[in-house]
Amino acid sequence: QNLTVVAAASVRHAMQDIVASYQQQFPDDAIRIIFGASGGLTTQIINGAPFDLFFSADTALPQRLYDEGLTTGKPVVYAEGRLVLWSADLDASTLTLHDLTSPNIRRIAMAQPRTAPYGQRAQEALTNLGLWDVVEEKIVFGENISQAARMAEAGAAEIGLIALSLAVVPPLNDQPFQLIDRDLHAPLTQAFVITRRAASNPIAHRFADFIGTPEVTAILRQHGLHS
Amino acid sequence: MLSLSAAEWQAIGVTLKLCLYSTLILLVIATPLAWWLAQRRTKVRIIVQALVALPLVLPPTVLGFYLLLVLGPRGAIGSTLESIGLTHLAFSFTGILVASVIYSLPFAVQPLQEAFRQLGQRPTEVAAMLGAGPIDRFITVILPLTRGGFIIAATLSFAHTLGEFGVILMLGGSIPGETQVLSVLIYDHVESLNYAAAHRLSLLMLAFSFLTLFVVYSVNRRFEVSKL
Amino acid sequence: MLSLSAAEWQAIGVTLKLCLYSTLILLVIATPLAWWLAQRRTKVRIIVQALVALPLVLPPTVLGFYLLLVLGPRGAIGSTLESIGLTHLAFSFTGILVASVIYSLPFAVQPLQEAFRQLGQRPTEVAAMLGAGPIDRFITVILPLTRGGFIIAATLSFAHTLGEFGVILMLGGSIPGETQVLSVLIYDHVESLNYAAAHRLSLLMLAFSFLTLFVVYSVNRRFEVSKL
Amino acid sequence: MKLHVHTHLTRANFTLAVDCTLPLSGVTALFGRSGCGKTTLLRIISGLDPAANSRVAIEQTSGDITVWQDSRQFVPLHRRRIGMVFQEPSLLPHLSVRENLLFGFRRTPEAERHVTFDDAVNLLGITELVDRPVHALSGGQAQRVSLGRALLRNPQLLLLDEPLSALDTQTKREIMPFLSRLANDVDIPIILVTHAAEEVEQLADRVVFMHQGDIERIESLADAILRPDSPLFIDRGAASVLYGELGAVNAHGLQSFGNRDIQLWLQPTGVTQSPALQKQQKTRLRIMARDVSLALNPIPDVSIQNQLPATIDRIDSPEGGRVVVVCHLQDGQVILAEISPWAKAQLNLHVGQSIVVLVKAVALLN
Amino acid sequence: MKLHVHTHLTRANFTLAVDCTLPLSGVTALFGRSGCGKTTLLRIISGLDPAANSRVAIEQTSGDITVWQDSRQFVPLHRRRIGMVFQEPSLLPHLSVRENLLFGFRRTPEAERHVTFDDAVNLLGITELVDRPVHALSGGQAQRVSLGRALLRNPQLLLLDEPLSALDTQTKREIMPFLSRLANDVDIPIILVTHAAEEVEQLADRVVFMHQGDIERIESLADAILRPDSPLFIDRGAASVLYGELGAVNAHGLQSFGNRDIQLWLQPTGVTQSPALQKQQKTRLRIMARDVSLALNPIPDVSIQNQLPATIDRIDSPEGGRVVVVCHLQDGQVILAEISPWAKAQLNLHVGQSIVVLVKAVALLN
Ligand SMILES: Nc1ncnc2c1ncn2[C@@H]1O[C@H](COP(=O)(O)OP(=O)(O)OP(=O)(O)O)[C@@H](O)[C@H]1O
Ligand SMILES: Nc1ncnc2c1ncn2[C@@H]1O[C@H](COP(=O)(O)OP(=O)(O)OP(=O)(O)O)[C@@H](O)[C@H]1O
Ligand code: MOO
Ligand SMILES: [Mg+2]
Ligand SMILES: [Mg+2]
Repeated sequence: QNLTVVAAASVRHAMQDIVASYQQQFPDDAIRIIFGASGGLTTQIINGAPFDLFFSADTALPQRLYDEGLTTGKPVVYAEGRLVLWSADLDASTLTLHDLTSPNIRRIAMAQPRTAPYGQRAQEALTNLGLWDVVEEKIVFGENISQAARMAEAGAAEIGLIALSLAVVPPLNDQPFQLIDRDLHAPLTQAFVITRRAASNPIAHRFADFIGTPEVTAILRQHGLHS
Repeated sequence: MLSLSAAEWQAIGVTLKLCLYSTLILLVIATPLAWWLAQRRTKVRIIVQALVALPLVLPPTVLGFYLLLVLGPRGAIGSTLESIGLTHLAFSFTGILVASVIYSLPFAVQPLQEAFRQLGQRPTEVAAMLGAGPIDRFITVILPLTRGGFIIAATLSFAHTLGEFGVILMLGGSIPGETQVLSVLIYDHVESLNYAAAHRLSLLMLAFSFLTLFVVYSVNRRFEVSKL
Repeated sequence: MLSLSAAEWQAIGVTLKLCLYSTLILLVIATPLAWWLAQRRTKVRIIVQALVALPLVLPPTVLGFYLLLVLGPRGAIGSTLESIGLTHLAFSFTGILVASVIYSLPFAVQPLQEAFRQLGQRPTEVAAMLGAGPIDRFITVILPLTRGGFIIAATLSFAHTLGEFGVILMLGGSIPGETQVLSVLIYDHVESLNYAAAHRLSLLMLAFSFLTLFVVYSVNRRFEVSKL
Repeated sequence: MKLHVHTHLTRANFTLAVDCTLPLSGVTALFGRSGCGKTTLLRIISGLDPAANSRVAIEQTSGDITVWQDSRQFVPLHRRRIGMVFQEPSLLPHLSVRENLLFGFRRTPEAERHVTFDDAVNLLGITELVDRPVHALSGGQAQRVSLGRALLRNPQLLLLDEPLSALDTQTKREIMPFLSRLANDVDIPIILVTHAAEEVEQLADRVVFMHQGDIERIESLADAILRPDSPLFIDRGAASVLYGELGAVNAHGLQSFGNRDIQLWLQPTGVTQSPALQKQQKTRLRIMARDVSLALNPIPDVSIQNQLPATIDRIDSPEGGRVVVVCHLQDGQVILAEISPWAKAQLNLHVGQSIVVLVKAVALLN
Repeated sequence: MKLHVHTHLTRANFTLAVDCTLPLSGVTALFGRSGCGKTTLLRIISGLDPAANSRVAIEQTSGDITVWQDSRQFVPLHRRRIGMVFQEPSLLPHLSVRENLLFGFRRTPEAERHVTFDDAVNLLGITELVDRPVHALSGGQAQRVSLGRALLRNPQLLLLDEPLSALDTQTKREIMPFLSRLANDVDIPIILVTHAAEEVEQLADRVVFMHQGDIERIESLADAILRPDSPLFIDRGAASVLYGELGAVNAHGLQSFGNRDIQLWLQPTGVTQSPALQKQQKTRLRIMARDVSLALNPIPDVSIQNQLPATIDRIDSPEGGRVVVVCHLQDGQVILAEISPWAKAQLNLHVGQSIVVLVKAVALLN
């Protein structure tokens, strides 16, 4: 028997390290990881996808699966993301959200609020600062947070409002970033669920248990996913 | 049921503009290219023909990414544009238009090329002997006789641009009123599990497309040339 | 540079299989369909022709979504399959094959339809008078004379299946060795900002496609029929 | 063998209404003005235009009837063993000349392959063309290949739509005897559409005259040639027809023709010697007015042996400077002579005058 | 007007080597066997096949030369004002008959529109076809529309590649005089490819004989007709040619021909009355052997006015039962007569014998 873990693209690097670490402890457990957009993965699970564990980029989607009775239990929060300002050309660490109004900044990349939690939170932060209406027309949207990161990385957008988890790994980690105050938006909590089909899969439960260990917490923190 | 939000109306506008423009541009570009390719095959022509089909081979998002690299401010084309005082093409309507054109080029070129090849020399010869110059010939003889090819090229290009969102998403940044097209909106609805909205927009798009295609094909039938 | 990972080799295998199968299936399905559509146009034919083009109009992911709804365990087709003891088609190779076929159908049908229409009656009449039955005629006369259309249909279908990932991603779930194709891998590499890997795979795919197309077009040239 | 065709086909400005039985032996010429429906009729016979309400059936000599088409059945074209040459060049463009020629041959049962590849190629003078692609042929070459292809199908019925129209006289002369042999010796009936009177004269056993979608009449070649108003000879001026019986061939190789009152000698030809004609009591000759001269008295010592006393009934002077003199022979039959106005003046010809008509033997039956 | 053509074109099995100057007035017939290069030559003249190393130029009567093609220039086809009828039916399939007809007309300067739509349509008998789509035409109808389209272009040069091949005799007879008028009265030179000797006789002012890619000779129609071995008349049996001078037309409408020793009377035709021939000292007549009879003595009171004393040189008996008698006239010229073997026996003909040859006037120059 083996385990199929699906995870939001935004936790890709952390999840790869977590699985590697898990396999050191349980080398006989065959695990494969598939990454995708949280929404898409949710749709797939609803429609019978053979996935055992789902690590979402938010809590709403796992909650929805739970509500539909497709999970073995309630969603479990495993991480909290943070937003950062990141730029390929500017020193983002010296900038604040208010600087986004500067005419030097022609384009701001962020995730699409309609689909991505990071996009929603970024919009909340900007709205709370009263900046949303001012900068809205400069904003370009990525379908997900990694696309937004790519836009910034390519220099096409002068600055990006992206996930901390992306700013700390290559190729973005050679540029400084500015953390966004977590009080400016609702928390970016991320939860996972065990799907119903994995109810009797011992590996699924073993892996779920492993998520709570300090090792994993360390890995997550390393990747900017403070929990 | 079809009460649409402002964003959706805006997206419809952008989408139609994008599809029309790119179809037109494609026909303008593809016609001479296909004509040239339809001549006696040489190695150069075969290479170009193979190159034309390549945009198809890359996943659209990836193609969009590469286009972003090239058309963005740091890319070869984008930086050249900037240096002559223009703006680069990322996140602009022009940018996604360029992208759509590149992406749909094979659908326009190949049917036209085959139509021209099938046409043969005789009608052109006849028209020339009857006093028609090159442009005259093209309009009065070649165009009507290869209309089937043009219809296919146009409908495939149009439909494909309508449905494409990967390239546009990456390069366009989904800016409402500028680069946010209907397909992106539908995609968003699906991603955010807002299925009702997705169904509504999909249905709208399918109905519109079906009607358009139905009208185009019906009109085309009326002008169809009987073959021996 | 081209040392590939096991996952990549696996994806190459799945991709080639998918492209070959879907191209073959497309040609088999599209040929009679296009033949039927190429006959004297009636309202029914125009409707079918417009329907054939519709898969293009939806964004691939959205199309994949609807296919998932239909082919998955809860869908009309999927549940029927399950009820007769088979497995539903979502997240299986068969599923993405079905999806690719549907998605690329217009690229196969339309060029063939035009090729058949351009062919006219005479060659078939001649062959029949010379004693060739329907299948014989198809193989010895229609096929060679519409080869251009077949080549276009096949190359567009192949290339399009090669590049498509939206439908496959949604319906297939990117399961290694089963539904994870190269385009999904490249997309994945780009998503994880692993550009080096993305570039490498993209280049590989482009080179392979270019070579394939070059060979196909070169061979096609040799058999090309001169038109008057 | 006989061919029954019944059809009623209506087009915007054209109606083809045919209900006839054609004897299918030798060559049947289909003759008629452009647009009268010849090609359409061939297409119905062949099954290419399976017009509704049509019946096409072949009656074998044994009396067996093979129905090709009626309201209940339709034999597919490829089962009919028909060879067809289309009016437009219709070679298969993706095949070489050789492959075109062999296309039907290969699909013919071996036992039926009477005409071989070499036969056809030699006959049609296309030996050097066999390895060419068909687009590298001239118009006449393409037509010959088309014909060869139809012949090599070794069909049970050959439908030829103006197969010789693009050929030069010499090539035609080489091909025509072969077609004739094919029809008469190999027994492949031929229906031939042509506008050329010479082709009809040299090939046909009977002629079907079509006019605006109708079959006006079906006649044996002899009858067709002999009718004074035959559309076949519309460009050859006036003609007259004499009735008589064919006699034996004399020591000098000439055959007698006539009755109690008149006698002519003519060069025997295939037609005059055909068993059918021999048996007939009465037969007819066609004499072009321009091959007839007039004399006041019989002329001795001249190579024109056919000299018949006659009486002038009328003298016409159509335009063009020629005079047509209408006379009757001793048995009352009418003969026309075309002479110059000067001759008329010199001989002082007038109605009621007794004269002698001189007919060059060579003009008879041709 | 003259046409200079120089070309050397090589294909796998065919070489066209032409270097000639064609007088461009009236009708020039291009005559030659299938595959000899007629179509190819027309295509080079028209510019459709812009073969390398070719030179095509028009020399106006004024001496001005318009170069259509040489190593340095190439006048595009649509600027040449050439009317062309292709050998294959080549109507534009997306246009109606009317639109096909008017395609070139509309592109012709108004001042040049000598042939009008109604002219062409009436002449060609296609009034009822003008509103049809072209696929609803029969073969001959399509050919007529093609011809009409070329005429309506009102070109400076008409190139016709077998334009009448699919037409019935009557239609041909209606069209030919028009072409003749076009060439001679409206002054549109015509180059006409044809395999039909009658078309050449009735239309052509000169004949270009081609053979395997070469121009063998360019002759006036008179010369072409008169050559005993002319390829034009390969199917009409032996013939002889007489030299002489054309005289005046007498009161009876006949024209004299001959010299001191011999005199014949013939029906005047366009050819005999052409100013060119009138000026010529010597001209020639062609006489088919089968139009010549023999008599032992001059015959009075006969409508055959041309009676010339002659002496038998030779008596040939070719196959087919006919006898050809070779005689010489008083001035030494040779004339052939075709008679029956019986006549030969009856007249007891032998070499050296003095006889009289009878020539029906109608046989002359036709
Ligand atoms: N594309 C080609 N390639 C090679 N040879 C060719 C090509 N077209 C024609 N030929 C050859 O060139 C020669 C001349 O052809 P052309 O068409 O000029 O003949 P033509 O005199 O018009 O004959 P026809 O009376 O049969 O139409 C022929 O022997 C023909 O086979
Ligand atoms: N598809 C069509 N639709 C309408 N009328 C047609 C069609 N095809 C032919 N006709 C008409 O039918 C008549 C008969 O045509 P057909 O081709 O049988 O003539 P044909 O006797 O072969 O003449 P030709 O000697 O010119 O080839 C013509 O008047 C023609 O105009
Ligand atoms: O699951 Mo996402 O791609 O981080 O929205
Ligand atoms: Mg016809
Ligand atoms: Mg020719």
